[in-house]
Amino acid sequence: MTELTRGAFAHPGTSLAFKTGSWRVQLPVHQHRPAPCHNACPAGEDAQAYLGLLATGQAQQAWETIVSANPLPAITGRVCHHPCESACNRGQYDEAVGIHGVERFLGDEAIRLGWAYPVSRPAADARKVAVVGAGPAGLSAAYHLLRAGYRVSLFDSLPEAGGTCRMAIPPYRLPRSVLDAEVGRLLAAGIDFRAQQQLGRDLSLAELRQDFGAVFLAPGTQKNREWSIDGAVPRDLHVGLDLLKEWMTVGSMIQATSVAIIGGGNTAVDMARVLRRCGVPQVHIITHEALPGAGIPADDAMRAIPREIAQAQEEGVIIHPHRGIRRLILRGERVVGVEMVHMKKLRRPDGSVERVVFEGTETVMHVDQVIPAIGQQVDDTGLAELLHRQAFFAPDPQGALSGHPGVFVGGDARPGGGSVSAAVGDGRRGALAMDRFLRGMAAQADVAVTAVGFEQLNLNYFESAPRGEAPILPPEQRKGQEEIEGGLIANQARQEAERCLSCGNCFACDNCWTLCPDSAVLKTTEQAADGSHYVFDYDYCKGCGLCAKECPCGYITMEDEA
Amino acid sequence: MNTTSQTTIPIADLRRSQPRFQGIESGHRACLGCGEALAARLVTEAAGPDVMIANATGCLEIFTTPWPESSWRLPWMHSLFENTGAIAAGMEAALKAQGKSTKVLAFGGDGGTFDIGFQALSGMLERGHNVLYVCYDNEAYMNTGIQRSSSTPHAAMTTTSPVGRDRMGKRHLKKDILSIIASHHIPFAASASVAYPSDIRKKVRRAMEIEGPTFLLIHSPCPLGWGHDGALSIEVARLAVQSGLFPLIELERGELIGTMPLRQPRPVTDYLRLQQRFSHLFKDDSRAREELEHLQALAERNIEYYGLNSNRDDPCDSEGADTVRRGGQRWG
Amino acid sequence: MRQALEGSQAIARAVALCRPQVIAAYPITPQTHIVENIAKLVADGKLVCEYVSVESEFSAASVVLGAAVAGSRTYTASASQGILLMSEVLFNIAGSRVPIVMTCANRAVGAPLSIWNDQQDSMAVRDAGWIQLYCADNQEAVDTTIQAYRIAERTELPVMVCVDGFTLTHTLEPIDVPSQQQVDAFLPPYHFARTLDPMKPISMGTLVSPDFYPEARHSHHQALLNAAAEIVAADADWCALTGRSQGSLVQVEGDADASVAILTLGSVIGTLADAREMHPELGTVKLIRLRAFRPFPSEALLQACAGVTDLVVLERALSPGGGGIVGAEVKAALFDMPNPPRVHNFAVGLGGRDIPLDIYPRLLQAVRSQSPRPFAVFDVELDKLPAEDR
Amino acid sequence: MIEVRIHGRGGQGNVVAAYLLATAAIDEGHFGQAFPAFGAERRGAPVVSFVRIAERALRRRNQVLQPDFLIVQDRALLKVPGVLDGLRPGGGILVNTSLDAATIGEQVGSAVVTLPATQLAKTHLGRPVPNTALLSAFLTLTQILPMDALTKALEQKFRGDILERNLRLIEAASQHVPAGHWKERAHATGA
Repeated sequence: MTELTRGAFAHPGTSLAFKTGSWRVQLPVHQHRPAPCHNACPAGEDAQAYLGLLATGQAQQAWETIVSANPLPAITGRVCHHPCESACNRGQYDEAVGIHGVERFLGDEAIRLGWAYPVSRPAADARKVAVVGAGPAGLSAAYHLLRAGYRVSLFDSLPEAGGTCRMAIPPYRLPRSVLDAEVGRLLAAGIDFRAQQQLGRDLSLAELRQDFGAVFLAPGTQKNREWSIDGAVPRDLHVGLDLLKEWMTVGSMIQATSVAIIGGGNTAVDMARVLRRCGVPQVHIITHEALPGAGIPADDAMRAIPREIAQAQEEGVIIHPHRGIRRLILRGERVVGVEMVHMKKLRRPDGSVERVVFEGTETVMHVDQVIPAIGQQVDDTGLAELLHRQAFFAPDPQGALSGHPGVFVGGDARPGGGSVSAAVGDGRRGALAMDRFLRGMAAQADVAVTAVGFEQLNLNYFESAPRGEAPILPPEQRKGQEEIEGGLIANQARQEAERCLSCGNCFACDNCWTLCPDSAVLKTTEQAADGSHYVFDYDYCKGCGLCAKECPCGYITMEDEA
Repeated sequence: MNTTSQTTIPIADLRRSQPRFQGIESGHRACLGCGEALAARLVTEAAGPDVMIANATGCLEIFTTPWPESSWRLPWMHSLFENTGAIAAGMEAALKAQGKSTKVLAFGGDGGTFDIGFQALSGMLERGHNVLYVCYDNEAYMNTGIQRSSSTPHAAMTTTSPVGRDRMGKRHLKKDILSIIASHHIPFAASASVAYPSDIRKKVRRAMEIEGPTFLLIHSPCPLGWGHDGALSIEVARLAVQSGLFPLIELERGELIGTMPLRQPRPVTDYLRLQQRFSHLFKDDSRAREELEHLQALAERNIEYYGLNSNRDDPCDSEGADTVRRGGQRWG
Repeated sequence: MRQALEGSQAIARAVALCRPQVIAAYPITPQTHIVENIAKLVADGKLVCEYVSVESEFSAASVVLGAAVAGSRTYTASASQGILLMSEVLFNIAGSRVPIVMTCANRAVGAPLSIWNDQQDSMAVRDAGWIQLYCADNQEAVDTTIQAYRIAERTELPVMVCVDGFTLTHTLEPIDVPSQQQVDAFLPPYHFARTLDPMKPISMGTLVSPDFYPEARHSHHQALLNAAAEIVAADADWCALTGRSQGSLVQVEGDADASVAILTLGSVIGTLADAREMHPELGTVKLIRLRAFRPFPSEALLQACAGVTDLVVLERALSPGGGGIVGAEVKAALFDMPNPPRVHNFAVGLGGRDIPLDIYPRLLQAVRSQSPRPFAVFDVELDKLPAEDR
Repeated sequence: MIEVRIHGRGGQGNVVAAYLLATAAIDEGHFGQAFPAFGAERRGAPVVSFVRIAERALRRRNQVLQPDFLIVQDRALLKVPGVLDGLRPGGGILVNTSLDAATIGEQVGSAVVTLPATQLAKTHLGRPVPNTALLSAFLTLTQILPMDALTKALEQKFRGDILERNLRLIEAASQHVPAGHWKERAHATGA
């Protein structure tokens, strides 16, 4: 029997006997959801995660977090078109977090400080797998297979690994020293690299399938696509990618005074910039697409990286967007000009896109070279049985090639490829699928989880802060192979990391702990098992929802009581 | 997805080892999203354990101490509605007589402060007792079921300032209690808001360091009385500040020495719209429109009078900021 | 040693001897001289304490409540309207079971405005749950004030020491002021078991549901009943120390066998005692004084009334529309007697009306000439009233 | 028991006079009692106070309705209704006036002694406060207490120059009235 106290005084904290949790009709739960940068990354990097680590001074862990998805951050930090930044919620607040700068910083730091890839050498009796093509997709696949414990043999027709990164990306965007260092470190982590082994010449698919448990094919696109205007081609036609490769391997370049490059991708832009570097006075890019910018839908914009386009323009490249070539003006078999016409992609009512040419908009431009840069397709040497005369492979989303168990494909050799980071993602997904295949497990599709939207954040808790910008070489100094974009210094990288809004992830701001009127949020750095730093004490949580509303990161959601 | 929080140690142990002083325990019976419960928790947290509290009659008293339970982990006494200033004065006199340094806090709602307890409060301030008086301002008599007080804002609807054919809610203005308090020439008086916990903490700490009477007015939304979702308590409080209707200011000896600047004041309608007590102002009615304009004018007057609209650091940048930081660094 | 002291001055000295640490008061006639004298003692450094000059009686009571729970011995004093302004706090103090001593310099309650003595004020708060002790003279006021602290602190109940305003407070007479050593020997340092302390925090003044409220009330009632023993013990111990008894719960003087008795509270007893000596021809009369009114000393009253056939109960207050407050309570107590006396209940001396010596023969004449009336204002002059009010 | 009623005006020290007289008696080992007829009067209004002096404890607390002596602090008060009421037969009246007793006696028709107390006070104190001069005269007339008792009572209340002036004042006042003139009357009351 409760005995009345004199004057009805009460003892401290005795209200704990009253469990106000029984009032609750909704309960708060911690729900990790992907940040938009994560969902947007073709390589599958969780930028939010490594930004958080760097912001708390854990640079090496941050790098390890990157390489758990992408083993080539020093490369992708330079050459990726970083869709992560386009998706970044912070872009709607002030400016997107400079994720690529942080990625690059961490990649460079790893090289500078010799951080080891977090893999161990495979056991001598581990199963063997083969990867064909040592471009970003193949390197990524080899690395992830190594992580999974396989003995990996990586074949390439060239003497050095790197693929497109080495062959097609100019050094002013990706210095060879960085490429060599990162690729070298990766191979040294335990990959058996076999150079100058060309499929169909030095080895056959059948042998590979016989000698290895599974094969990952990342041959890239080595064959130029056919190009003509109404069947007409100049006699001295040079294709963009070939010129680029030549320039990068032997340093030679055609001579011209006015060049028209056809295409809107990275090859077109790189080609144009190299031509400028080689002293061509007038370099034009003619493209069906629009210049990227606000309000321009992604499927209408030039596929080249916007900052590269901008830099090209700074360097004097003239871009003619929404233009098509109507006619080549030939004198003899040499080109002396092109007739351009305005054109646009218009959306039909059914959603499909149609190219429309506008009559009466034709103009003529005098050029002495026309260089198509409209893309490549897969060279079917040694692969004919898989390609069936198609330009690209058609694997499933995990890279498995239907009808060919144990054969997986990724990188530029599949449709829709074309970026280094997408290739890295293909390699990772392919490696996972191969692992499951080798274990006799069914393939597992990626589960798409909606990212946290801007409106799910509480922006009242963030300060406006300008984005940290890396130094950039002025156009007049952009000569030769010197890298144009600098990197962030350590402080800048950390500040940039601190700008991350931590979408969908607890960053231990203490808001829920601070603002719960019922003290039903308990803080525990070590004890929370759900990725947060807090636990809800549901004995006392009344379910008011204040914590969810005031969580800056959208990490707390309210659910109906069961 | 986790639907339960897992810990490897018993949650009761975890509760005991929280890295903050817990003046008010869980298990109190405040409404969902109660601004006053939160404000009192923040104040006691910042004030620390060496305090003694005199608490006026009101929600805070009722919901924390239904005998035999108490949520308090501090020496606490409730006496009456209107004598809190005097009870605190007595406590302080006793502690002074005994040579003890324990600080006395007095807690009251706006009814117990602006209205019925004003005389005792004024006496306490005039006599210079070393007491921090905290008024949890929820702008009406909430404990008795939402009757208007002299703190109720103009045009707000309460059960004793209802809306009808001839009335648009409260006819009178909210009493400018802080100016009256400051006129006692006390060392420190300030307004604060639950939407800015660091600012509350800063002001409480400052008051704790002062030997003499200090006063803190904390805007504390009442979901029941204001008619908003409890989840929005902070949002509503924040908008009150950001619209200029509830300026956060600091006064020393009656002189304005600090304000929470507003870089981009929000229209008062952003604040009013969230609350049922102002819903009549959003009807298609010329008087409603006039009252909205009136409230906007009151906010603008505050902004002008206190110089709130400035390009100084915004609240997120300034000292006492409520900017979140990774790892709860704003509390560091 | 006897000293010529004004009542208020004597009470102030008695308070100072008890070493209060916090004093809060608001001036009101006829209490003013008490608090002025205390203020002077503080100003002169003869009493070291926190003297809080509050802005109202309401705050005076509140300050001493706050101070008492914070661990200090306290004192306040008031009268009349001041007591009523305090009344909400008085209930609160008692219900919280906090030991506080206050002096009520009894005064009529307006309207109409009267600054003069009667006991309407303390009677109006008799249900607040305080111990109420009524003093016959200023020596008793001194001794009772000191005893009150011991009673209050032992019982954890507040004590109101009622002293007739002006009649005692403003009268200079010889007073034996006890020594500090005597008081220190009698009254230990203040100790309140439920002192608020950050090291052992408790919550006072909680909300009590219907499940426990009757028990709380019962407990308070029982505490007051139990306090009777402490009142008796305090007076006995004080007498042992100083040689002066102030009458315990009920003071009786005169012939124990007298069949007529007059019952009063407060200072009017002295005038009746002198008058009784002057009128031996009117026969033996017993004078009964209720020193304690709360707790109501039923048992001692019944003993005092043994053999009495006519009991005159004099009131210094009344309950309009009801009658005598003391009379009604006395009658209720006598109900248990096998042969209860006839009770003649009069209000006298309202609003400072002088109570002359000849009231004694007039009262006795009234007792003999008439059967008891329920209640009357004794010295009312009806011809001063319009006809309908007579 | 001797009962004295003192009439004065607010601000003249009427209660002080009563307290001084009773204090002097108590300090001499007698029983004494002094109290005002309490009022809400302000400065200048007629006021009354009472003194009882006895050889045994005084318990009554009623007002003095039938005084043995009246002390009247200014002559104009004699015209105030009730001032002379209840004086016991053979009682004495001490009046502060510069007129002689015979002139006042015509007005009040009784045993009157007069004292120019205000004049004396102005001379010795520099202020027109007649109360201590009247007490001195009263003790000189009745001889119920030695003058020394008043001196001691004054010493409790005053210090320094003001005490010295008062002592000179009571000395001077005592010279103005016939010593022992009311002694018989005073002793007859049993004091």
